[in-house]
Amino acid sequence: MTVLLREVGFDPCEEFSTYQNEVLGQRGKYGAAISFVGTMRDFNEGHKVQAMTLEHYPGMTEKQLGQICAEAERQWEILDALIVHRVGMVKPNEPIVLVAVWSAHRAAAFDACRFLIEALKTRAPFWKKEQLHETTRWVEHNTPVN
Amino acid sequence: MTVLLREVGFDPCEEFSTYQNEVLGQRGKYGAAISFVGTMRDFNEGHKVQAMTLEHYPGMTEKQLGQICAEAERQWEILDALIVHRVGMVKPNEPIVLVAVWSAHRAAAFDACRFLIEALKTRAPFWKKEQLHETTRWVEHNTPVN
Amino acid sequence: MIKVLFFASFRERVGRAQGMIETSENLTVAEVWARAAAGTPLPQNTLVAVNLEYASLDQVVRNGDEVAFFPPVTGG
Amino acid sequence: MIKVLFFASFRERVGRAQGMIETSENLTVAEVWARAAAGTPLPQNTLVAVNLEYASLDQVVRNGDEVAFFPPVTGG
Repeated sequence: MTVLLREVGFDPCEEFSTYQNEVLGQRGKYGAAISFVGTMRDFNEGHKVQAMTLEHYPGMTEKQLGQICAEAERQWEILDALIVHRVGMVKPNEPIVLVAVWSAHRAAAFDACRFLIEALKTRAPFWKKEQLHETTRWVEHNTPVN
Repeated sequence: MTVLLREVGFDPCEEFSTYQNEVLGQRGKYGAAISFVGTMRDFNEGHKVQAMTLEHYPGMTEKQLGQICAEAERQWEILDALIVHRVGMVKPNEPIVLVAVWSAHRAAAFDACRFLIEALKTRAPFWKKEQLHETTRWVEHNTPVN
Repeated sequence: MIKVLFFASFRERVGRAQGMIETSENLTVAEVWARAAAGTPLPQNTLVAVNLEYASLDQVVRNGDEVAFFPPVTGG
Repeated sequence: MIKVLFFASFRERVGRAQGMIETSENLTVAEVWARAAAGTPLPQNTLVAVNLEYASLDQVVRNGDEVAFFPPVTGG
């Protein structure tokens, strides 16, 4: 279970592959891998967004994400999970978050991956501030699950 | 919506990235991407598996997968989907299938991705024959959803 | 002419991958199996496709159709 | 000493990122806000963490604790 915060742009595919090849180390055991990639869109609540700053609470972020991972591990039969999250200034089309889960069978991986991203969005202390054409605004709440 | 059958090994990350960069063409529109990667395990029903041959029904495979994609598109608000499936001889740890779905919001992508892989497993005409130590056997049924 | 295909374990069981049936009458899928499978009994859990779409054993098949028999699918 | 942190829009609203409270008594989280927020009323939907764990406004805070106030989180 690994949580990484990235201050510069990251490539979700590269993170996924590198982790699977170098860290997972259980080759032949995982039958399923699910990954979620959240990408910055250039439009939100009716306005064109030019950039975004992701603030977080160093220390609490890692602690909360670690707890979320541990809960997923207790609840589902998964082999490993990786969370990578951007902080700092993000531009449209750049990835914000990767959540990847490996398991022997697919149901556990799907369920755990979905749990992880929903829990991250409600519990991990990140905040988005959007840069619009001439002004900035804090994003007030996340998009609901449905 | 794209369905690809691969007769040689493929890299799910590369397929995902290439498709996203070159084909998706709706940059800034997708906020979420879910991908499922099914990998060949080296163990099944109590036996070590050395290799596997994936047979399929050319023509029907593409038609069924195309219909499944169209159903997903009707049922959820998704922007695009990509299915890549191996055929021929597969070795342990090699990817068998990639199902990737892009959408504006994550719930649709999760639901559609899960629908696609479950529908693929019940409707797409693929069959696995396992090579054990000294014998071969047809896989008789897929692992259930749970 | 009706084209008949057998896949996976059915191909091995029947001993052939495909065959052709010449007929002037319309046949059900079950009758196609009886004529093409060289005495092999129809397995339980048989899946059938007529012209690349799933079909039932009592579906009527016409000249020019393609009928395929196979076991439960195991892809993904 | 109690360390107090404000994040995101709360930081801007209060006008500071952090402060220290010297106190010999135990305070509730709500009392910590009242002392540290320089007259800013406590916003609705305030989230609180004490020592990196979520806490309620009536939780009692002790010397050496770190108390953080922030709006609903919007990561992912």
